[in-house]
Amino acid sequence: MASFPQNFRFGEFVGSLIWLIFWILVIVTLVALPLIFIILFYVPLPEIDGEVLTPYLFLTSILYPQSAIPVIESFLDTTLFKVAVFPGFTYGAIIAAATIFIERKFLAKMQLRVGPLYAGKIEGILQLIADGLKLISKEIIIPSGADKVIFWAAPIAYVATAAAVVALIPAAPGWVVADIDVGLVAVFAILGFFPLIALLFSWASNSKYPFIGGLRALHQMIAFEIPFILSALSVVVLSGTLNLTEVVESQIQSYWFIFFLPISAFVFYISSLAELERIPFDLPEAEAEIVAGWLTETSGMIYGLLQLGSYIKTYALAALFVVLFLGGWAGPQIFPTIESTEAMIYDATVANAIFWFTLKTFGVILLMLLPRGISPRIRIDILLHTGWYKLIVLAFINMFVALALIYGGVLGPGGLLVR
Amino acid sequence: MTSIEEKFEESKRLGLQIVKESEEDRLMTLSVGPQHPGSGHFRFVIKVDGDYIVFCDPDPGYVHRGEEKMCEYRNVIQNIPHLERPVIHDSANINYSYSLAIEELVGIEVPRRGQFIRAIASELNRQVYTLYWLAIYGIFLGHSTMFMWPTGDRELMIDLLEALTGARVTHAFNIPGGVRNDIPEGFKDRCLSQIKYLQKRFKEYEDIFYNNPLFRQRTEGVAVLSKEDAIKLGVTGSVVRASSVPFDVRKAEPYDIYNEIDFKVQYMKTGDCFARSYVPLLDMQESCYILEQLLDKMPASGEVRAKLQPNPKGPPGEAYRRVESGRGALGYYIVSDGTPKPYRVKMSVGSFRNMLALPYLLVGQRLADMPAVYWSLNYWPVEADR
Amino acid sequence: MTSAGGFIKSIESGSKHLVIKRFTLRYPEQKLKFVGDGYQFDPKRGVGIAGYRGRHILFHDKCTGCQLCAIACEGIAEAIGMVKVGDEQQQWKQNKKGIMPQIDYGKCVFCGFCVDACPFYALFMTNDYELSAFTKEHLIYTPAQLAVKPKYQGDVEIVIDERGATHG
Amino acid sequence: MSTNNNKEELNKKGASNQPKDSTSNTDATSKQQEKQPPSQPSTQSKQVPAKTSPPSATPASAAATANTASAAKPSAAAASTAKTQPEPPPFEKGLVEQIKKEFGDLVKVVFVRPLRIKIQVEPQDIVRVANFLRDSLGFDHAESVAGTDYPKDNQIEVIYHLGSYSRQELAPHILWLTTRTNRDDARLPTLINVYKSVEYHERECYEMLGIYFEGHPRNERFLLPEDWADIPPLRKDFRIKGR
Repeated sequence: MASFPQNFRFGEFVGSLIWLIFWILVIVTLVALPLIFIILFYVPLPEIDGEVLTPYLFLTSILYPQSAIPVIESFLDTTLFKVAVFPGFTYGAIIAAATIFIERKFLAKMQLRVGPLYAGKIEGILQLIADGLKLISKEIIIPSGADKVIFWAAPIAYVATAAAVVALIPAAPGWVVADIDVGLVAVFAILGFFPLIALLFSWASNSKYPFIGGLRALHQMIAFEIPFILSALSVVVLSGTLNLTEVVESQIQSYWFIFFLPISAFVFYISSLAELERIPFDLPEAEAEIVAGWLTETSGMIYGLLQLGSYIKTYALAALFVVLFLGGWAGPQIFPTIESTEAMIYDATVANAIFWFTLKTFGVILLMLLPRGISPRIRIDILLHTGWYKLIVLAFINMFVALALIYGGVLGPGGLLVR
Repeated sequence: MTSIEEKFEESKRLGLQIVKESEEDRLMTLSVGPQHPGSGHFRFVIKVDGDYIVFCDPDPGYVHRGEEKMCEYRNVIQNIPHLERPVIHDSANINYSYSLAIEELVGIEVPRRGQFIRAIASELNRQVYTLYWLAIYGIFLGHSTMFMWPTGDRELMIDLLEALTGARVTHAFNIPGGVRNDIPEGFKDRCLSQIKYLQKRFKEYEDIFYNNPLFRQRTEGVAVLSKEDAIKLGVTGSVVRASSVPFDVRKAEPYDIYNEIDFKVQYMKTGDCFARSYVPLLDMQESCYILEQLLDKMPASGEVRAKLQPNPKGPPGEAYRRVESGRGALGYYIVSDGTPKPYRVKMSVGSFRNMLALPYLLVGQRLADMPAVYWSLNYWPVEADR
Repeated sequence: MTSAGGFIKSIESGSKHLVIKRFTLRYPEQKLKFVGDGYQFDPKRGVGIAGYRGRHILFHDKCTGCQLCAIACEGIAEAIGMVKVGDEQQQWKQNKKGIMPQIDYGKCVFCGFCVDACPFYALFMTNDYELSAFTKEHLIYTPAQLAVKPKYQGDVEIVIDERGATHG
Repeated sequence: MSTNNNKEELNKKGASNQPKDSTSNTDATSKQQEKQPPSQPSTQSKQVPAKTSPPSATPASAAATANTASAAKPSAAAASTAKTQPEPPPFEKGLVEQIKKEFGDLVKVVFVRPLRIKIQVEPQDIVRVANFLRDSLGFDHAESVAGTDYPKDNQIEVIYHLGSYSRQELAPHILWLTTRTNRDDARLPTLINVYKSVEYHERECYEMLGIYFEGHPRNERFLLPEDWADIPPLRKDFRIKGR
């Protein structure tokens, strides 16, 4: 409502502002500051370069920025940073947001229209923020008879699961949240949760269309999980490891696996489209038949969270494609190394790795966006037929190629093409 | 508590009511419309057994506005603006047969140039309607590009009609006695260049939509309407032409100028969803040739509108005239009792006739085929309700 | 193989459009040009003159207050009502009663039959279509408002060239 | 009707969607006239047979007919038209003679115009006549079913506009099969067993004019709201409010 209330008075408005400031000051001085000091008293302060990081030292870095570098470096090493910022959630969310914007502009260009235009001066670049604000401010409607706990929990679980996949993706040498030896298996294990969440949510909505959508999601997942895993298995055969970082390193030692396993890459690409429920495989959300599928009863930020989750998932699967087939962060060195005696955050190798990784990921994401512009939705029987008959056979063909490469001595330890 | 009988005994003892599971309980009833994204102003109740539709009951009438009753209260000219409301995309055609019937009753003849302009407006409107229909067929199958392209190209035709008639959709242009106004300057060249562009675009549509293997998979062999069934159900327009009945009112009963125009009736043999969706495109291509001929053969000057009283009235009588609209034969049955107001007006519209085929085609199909089958019937809910 | 060919063709067709100029008319910044000044009618010849059917324009010096436009509108939209115009001093010699049409654009369907009905060249239509108002009362145009010639300037038209159609 | 049929079929043979009639489909004419269509997508230029009247002349001549056939009221127009008619085209005359030969005086030919024939029968004969029209003459579908209320005669006229897809030379023709019923107790036998295509038209006619079609499986609401409690709206004594 843009209009002022009838009895609006400027004096009261200023008075309420002053009242607000007063309460903030009271709370800060009486509650927040004592709490901080209590925490500082008990918690041991981090020790950086032989110096204890006291609040005094921390504040001096405002005057002497040079002294802040070790602090930042030590922060970059923490797991918290990895989880929350760089290879973790924030990085994924930013790429997801960029994906949404790129998708809208890309599709608009293909369809001879303009796309978002007015939010933000330049070509509607702030449209996403506007959409987010709109979704946050909307009322969340829960259907009567819905299972409230699951209905609230499912969107959060969806985002969390999507972020958990991101945690396993190495974005640069050493830059991975969880560098575990069974990384690939863990990825597929986590991906297996998504249809379950969809099914739970659709059941909890207590409505017919979501129910059909949830069941379709389950069908789709079962039909495509097997070719998905099989196509990744041939990568494991070539690299000899399940650790994603080592998969990338083995590609750096020889060549990108997409040259040896093009069919597997194709199967992986198709299966990940199905996993992401993108057109032409968006049967669980087919709006012409089952309104919006399992998203029918969502409203407000519940819908926003589910969308955010699905776009983070898009990033995760695109990044997985890059790691498995496109050599991860490998690429020619374009960032100059700066020789300096002083402490520096900038590391040319890492910057290069991040650059190439992001570039390749965006390339794959664009490839995943392309089918939305050119194909209609396919039917569920064709989908199941594709998954069970065609893709599994294709995946097996390329696995035999991979085995032949290993036993023929072309790849693998001491192979012909291993540098 | 092993057998079902024991369970019944137990429940009787406890006073519970137990209902045996019947075949009906396996079915899930879905109400498609009127607030469903895939229905329009229309509702049909379907029951699904697993993924298969086993029951379909159309329930139109959500946009019924009693056009036929309204006609009895207004005189001949005043009926025109409200009669074109059912299909605002095809308003030239829906007024065309009305004008023909009134002309037959009143006994006037349209000047030759007027007949040409009337046919031009009608053909342009057919393009507008069919492009819109095609756009919605695209989005029903999840093809958003196919929604945007025809919608954009439809704008070209709408601009032409705007220059010709003065309104974007509800033209009120084809009236008894001819047309409202002559064509504006430079219309012919503009029309020819835009038709040429549109013909180029049809190839793009075929590339991205009709020849797309996914679209073919979804529509080929789906919901086949055999020739015998099509005749028996009395469907019309592109639906009956897709079932190898080459019936087109423009050819069968040429009205106005159409017997001087050389064109072919486009039809297909298969009768499946693909044929029903492809015949309108063929029709549009044919319509482009018709437009070129019309523009070519049109006399350079002359009257466009027969002199007509403001309240035209003829002797008592009855007339039934039909034209080929975007959705098939569109007929008006008008009874006149000698007063300026018609005694009875009955519209026989293609959508209403094609709706009869919906239950026959939908039963036995998969749920995912529902939008493909439904919209392939060239059904416009507002027109069917009238 | 045919299906693969179909895919390749559709991808080619889709990606070809990434470099074609957009078709969208950016409405508030761009406006379409129209043919002529709007729909007019020549009662002598009994035929209209092509033009856009937008807001009406009323020529006070020609209107005789004959009510034919209101009668024509009666069964269509009932948007035209005849109202008294001006005070006692202001007399038109052709319009003794001093009544002229007042049009309610909340009801008007822009069919233009009132223009066809006017035998005195007094009521025409113009290119103005931007008639939105905040209240229903503002949609009722008095004869004085109808006499104002609207300012409408279209600046773009559809351009068709080798690479497609666009508004420019 | 549709629903019942469909379910039965489904039980019988699964996912088939062939509508079935008890009294279906043996028209010899359709087989003679049926051309083998070329492969799809294909085109065919269809010629209107020369023996029908040139259609370009239709509006003028029809209008002339209407002029000469002027009578006081439409109900009476019927009787006088047939007499004052100019010579009808031979093809239509042939059709009419075939009907006359079969039924004699049971069928009253109201008028014969180029491309339009109107015949009137009594309600009890309509199914027989319709069967003959379908099987022997080749009028294989109904384009519309219109009802007109004549309060002066206390009658309602129902008109079946019959057309043909299967006979090429019949394509431009519309045969108006009419019958009249009493206005107070409007009952007519349904033609649904002869023409499948009248199903929804008759339903509409039932609710708009209040004619009960005996034998029609669903004489129910169709277009009007479910809570419609007034008289059928297309009867002349139903007035729109304020007019």
